[in-house]
Amino acid sequence: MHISEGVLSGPVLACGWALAAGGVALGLRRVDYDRLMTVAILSAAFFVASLVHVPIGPVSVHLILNGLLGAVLGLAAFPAVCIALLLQAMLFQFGGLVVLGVNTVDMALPAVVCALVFGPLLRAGGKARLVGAFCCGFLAVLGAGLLTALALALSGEAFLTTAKLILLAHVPIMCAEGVLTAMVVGFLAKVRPEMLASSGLAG
Amino acid sequence: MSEPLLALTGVRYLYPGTARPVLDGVDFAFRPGERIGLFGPNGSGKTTLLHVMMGLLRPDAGEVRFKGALAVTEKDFRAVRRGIGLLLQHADDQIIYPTVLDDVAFGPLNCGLSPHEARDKAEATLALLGLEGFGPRLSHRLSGGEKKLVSLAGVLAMDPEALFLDEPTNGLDPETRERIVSILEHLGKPCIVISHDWDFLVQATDVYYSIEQGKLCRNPDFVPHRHVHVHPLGDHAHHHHS
Amino acid sequence: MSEPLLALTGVRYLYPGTARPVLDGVDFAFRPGERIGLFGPNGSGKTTLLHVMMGLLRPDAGEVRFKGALAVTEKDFRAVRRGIGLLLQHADDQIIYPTVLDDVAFGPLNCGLSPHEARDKAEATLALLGLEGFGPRLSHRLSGGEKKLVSLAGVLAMDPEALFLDEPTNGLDPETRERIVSILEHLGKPCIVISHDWDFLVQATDVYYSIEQGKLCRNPDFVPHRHVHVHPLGDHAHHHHS
Amino acid sequence: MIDEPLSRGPSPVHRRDPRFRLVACLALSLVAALAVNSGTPLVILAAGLVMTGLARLPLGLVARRFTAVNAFVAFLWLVLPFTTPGTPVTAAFHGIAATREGVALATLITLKANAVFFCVLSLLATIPAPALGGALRAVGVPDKFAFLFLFTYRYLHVIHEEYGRLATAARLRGFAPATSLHAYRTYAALVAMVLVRAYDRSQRVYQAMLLRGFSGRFASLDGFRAGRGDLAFLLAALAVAVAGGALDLTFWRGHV
Ligand SMILES: Nc1ncnc2c1ncn2[C@@H]1O[C@H](COP(=O)(O)OP(=O)(O)OP(=O)(O)O)[C@@H](O)[C@H]1O
Ligand SMILES: Nc1ncnc2c1ncn2[C@@H]1O[C@H](COP(=O)(O)OP(=O)(O)OP(=O)(O)O)[C@@H](O)[C@H]1O
Ligand SMILES: [Mg+2]
Ligand SMILES: [Mg+2]
Repeated sequence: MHISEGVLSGPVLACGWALAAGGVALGLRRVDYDRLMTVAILSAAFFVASLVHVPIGPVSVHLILNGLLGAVLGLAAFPAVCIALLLQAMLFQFGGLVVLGVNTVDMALPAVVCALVFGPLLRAGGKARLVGAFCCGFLAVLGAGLLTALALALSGEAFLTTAKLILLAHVPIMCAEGVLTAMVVGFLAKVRPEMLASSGLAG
Repeated sequence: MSEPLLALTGVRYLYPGTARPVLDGVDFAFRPGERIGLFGPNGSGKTTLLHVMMGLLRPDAGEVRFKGALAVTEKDFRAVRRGIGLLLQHADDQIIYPTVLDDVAFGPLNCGLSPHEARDKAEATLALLGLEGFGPRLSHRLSGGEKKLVSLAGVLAMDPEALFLDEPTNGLDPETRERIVSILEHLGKPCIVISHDWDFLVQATDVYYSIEQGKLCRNPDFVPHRHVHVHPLGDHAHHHHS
Repeated sequence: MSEPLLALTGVRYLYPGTARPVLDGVDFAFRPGERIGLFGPNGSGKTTLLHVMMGLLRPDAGEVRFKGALAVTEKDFRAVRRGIGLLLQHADDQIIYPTVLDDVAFGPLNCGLSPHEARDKAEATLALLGLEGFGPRLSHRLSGGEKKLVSLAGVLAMDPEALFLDEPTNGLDPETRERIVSILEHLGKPCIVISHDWDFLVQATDVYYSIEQGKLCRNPDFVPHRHVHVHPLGDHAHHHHS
Repeated sequence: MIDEPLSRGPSPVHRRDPRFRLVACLALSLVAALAVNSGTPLVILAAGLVMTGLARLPLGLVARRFTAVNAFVAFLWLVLPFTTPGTPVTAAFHGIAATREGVALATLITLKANAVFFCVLSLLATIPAPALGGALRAVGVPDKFAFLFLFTYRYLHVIHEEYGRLATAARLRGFAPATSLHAYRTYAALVAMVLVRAYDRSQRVYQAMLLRGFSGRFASLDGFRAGRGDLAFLLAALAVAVAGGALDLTFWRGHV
């Protein structure tokens, strides 16, 4: 879910940068140099996981997984997302440096908020964890869609329809992400529960 | 002579972005009953050859035929992959599910078995390899040797007619190696085995090939050859064969 | 007898959450000049032993001494890690920077060398291993054998007095293996080498140990022993040693 | 494998100091992105095209990336001309008509998006990632962020290959993509496995760092040395940016 360069207005871009800088700074403060490698390698893993294409009916979409990212990395999701987007700009020229701020906030902010709200559920186990994880996956994508739409709408009335269409297109993705996030969290809880509970990383 | 299970004619393969083809005009027929050993230096193209045969890489020229039928599309190769099981070099790459039972049942489920049948199949296969009771264990807590056996179980659960094994004994101790040799012997399936480990190759296979300058060569100098080693005599450290 | 570089007394180690200790009363002294081969089945605790010696795992009971001084805290073990270089099993885990030069310079920089000195040191070490000109290359574009050599360069750049090598030849072809043997011979440093590869172990080490039921045993049956193999005679497939 | 064919090459653009390329890219894209008239992005687009030409990038690849970026732009063309209020330029169809303002807005966005695209392509994508890490620090990005970037890039390849092997293993065992519970469970298992292995790897890598004397700080080799050519390049790029900005300002004044 990217907004490409050239669409957003100056104030929206500036706002995005300010929020992103704040989030990244906060996230970095949570990561000391001893944990840096863990965050780096997990960021790389999320980057790779987001390249996975999953069929939804007749179309195939790539995953976003920002809800899961928040659940595992907590506040460190901010720098992780920012770096992933920078790498995408560099490797594939998706988006550029100017919209980096807005795009970072769009993806990372809902992830972090979901992690804060549903974190306790994720660590609870059983049905609660399943529900919490589904909500993380579903709502983080919904949040990202809403923020994207908001950024567009604030940039000009003309984008209102575009914003609505983008949001609509993401509804099936939200469901798929919710289901997948619930399943992945289930696996992680079985295999490496410390990844969900690592309070040093989580928000 | 029996019809080849898998045959290559004039196969050429070049990794995108590289200059020299790794395989360049490979002709080869793999017949039921054959046990083939494939050796040669790192990077000579052994793994590439197996991957082309399984349709994981598509040749730039030449044909792959499975039981006489041309294999071109992903769908054609799905049939190949049901007929032939490929064991990858690293067991870690082959174990997808967090528990052993789920993992071994994965192939049967893909073949269309019901969950119940798939579970039975998985349990039977584990028992065949002497891994009774491994079902509920977490796959990442297994030792290297156990992982290898579990990944082999995953392959065998699909009842392949033949096996391709890519360095199956790498990093394994002699005991697990012996176990794999005896499992292969017991199964008696035709196979192609890549290995740098001569002791193993001699036990598990009868015919030897290597890849030289992109061509597959039936080892021209093949002469059983006596070779004197000096080694320390350890408790587990070596085994004798004739 | 010279003072041991590293000594263990009564070391016991149990992975948290498991029932049986992997090491249980290990006594061991590693003296300058020794070249030790460590072998034994998968999961017998070889890697664990090296990790305890380097302070990556802390023993539940017993002592580790480096040059006679007790090593307990992280700070004590920093000295151990400067004195002894451990080459891990997987080169990818050991090469942390995206370019070779940065990676090899990482150790020297941590030892307090200036950026300029560290660069010189890294370049000299690469040259020593025959890797001139590798500095600017991207780590992820190296072949398996090159990765192994680069990770060895990273260890050697810290000028360790001794080397611990965990399965250094795993998956390497005989040529790269020979190269590692000759590098080790040229360096002439005391070492402990874990390997399942007897040919390599015999070339690189003189004394053999294995771990049995949590105890380290000097291999009692150590007798150089003639052993007749039959193998096919390949072009690359084997090498002779006496 | 994630390849970066754009980052290699002997061209004059590739030879420029990465720090200067980064700054030039930032300045040019910023001016283009903030422009309110279409002259400014046109100037930057021209500059971007010139640099793309100088960088001698593989044409097929440039075309593919160009198409990808313009897919979103094309989507905007389907919507914007009809949703922007203003003077209709086409006959109304079911009460919907394209407006002149809408077409102008879509044109402006097209120019801006492509101007930034060619700047990123020629100036940012031509920097090898390891050098970009250094360049980021040089322009004042916190060290921690730069190292995080470097290590993410380093392990991106390792993990991507690891994922590739897992996906291959799934295919070998007869897996076919589908919208089914079994398929989703498999995708989830693949993703979970990639994450678990990444986490385990990070523990091993951290041990490897300790073994090499790491004590909580990264130092690094000093890297860049700028020459006269680099300086000239930076000045030229900044001049274009300033010219573009000035053009935009005059336009703005004219309208206020
Ligand atoms: N994905 C790839 N992209 C480019 N080149 C590759 C790729 N994979 C392998 N190669 C190259 O192709 C050649 C053959 O590789 P292959 O893995 O088939 O060798 P191998 O005989 O199996 O070696 P090993 O004994 O090390 O397993 C090597 O030179 C290798 O560097
Ligand atoms: N992190 C861990 N947690 C729990 N158990 C572990 C862990 N790491 C290793 N073990 C167990 O400890 C035992 C010894 O492992 P170790 O890796 O030292 O064996 P090894 O002799 O090096 O084997 P290999 O030849 O396969 O490398 C094994 O049974 C292994 O399953
Ligand atoms: Mg291979
Ligand atoms: Mg080991």
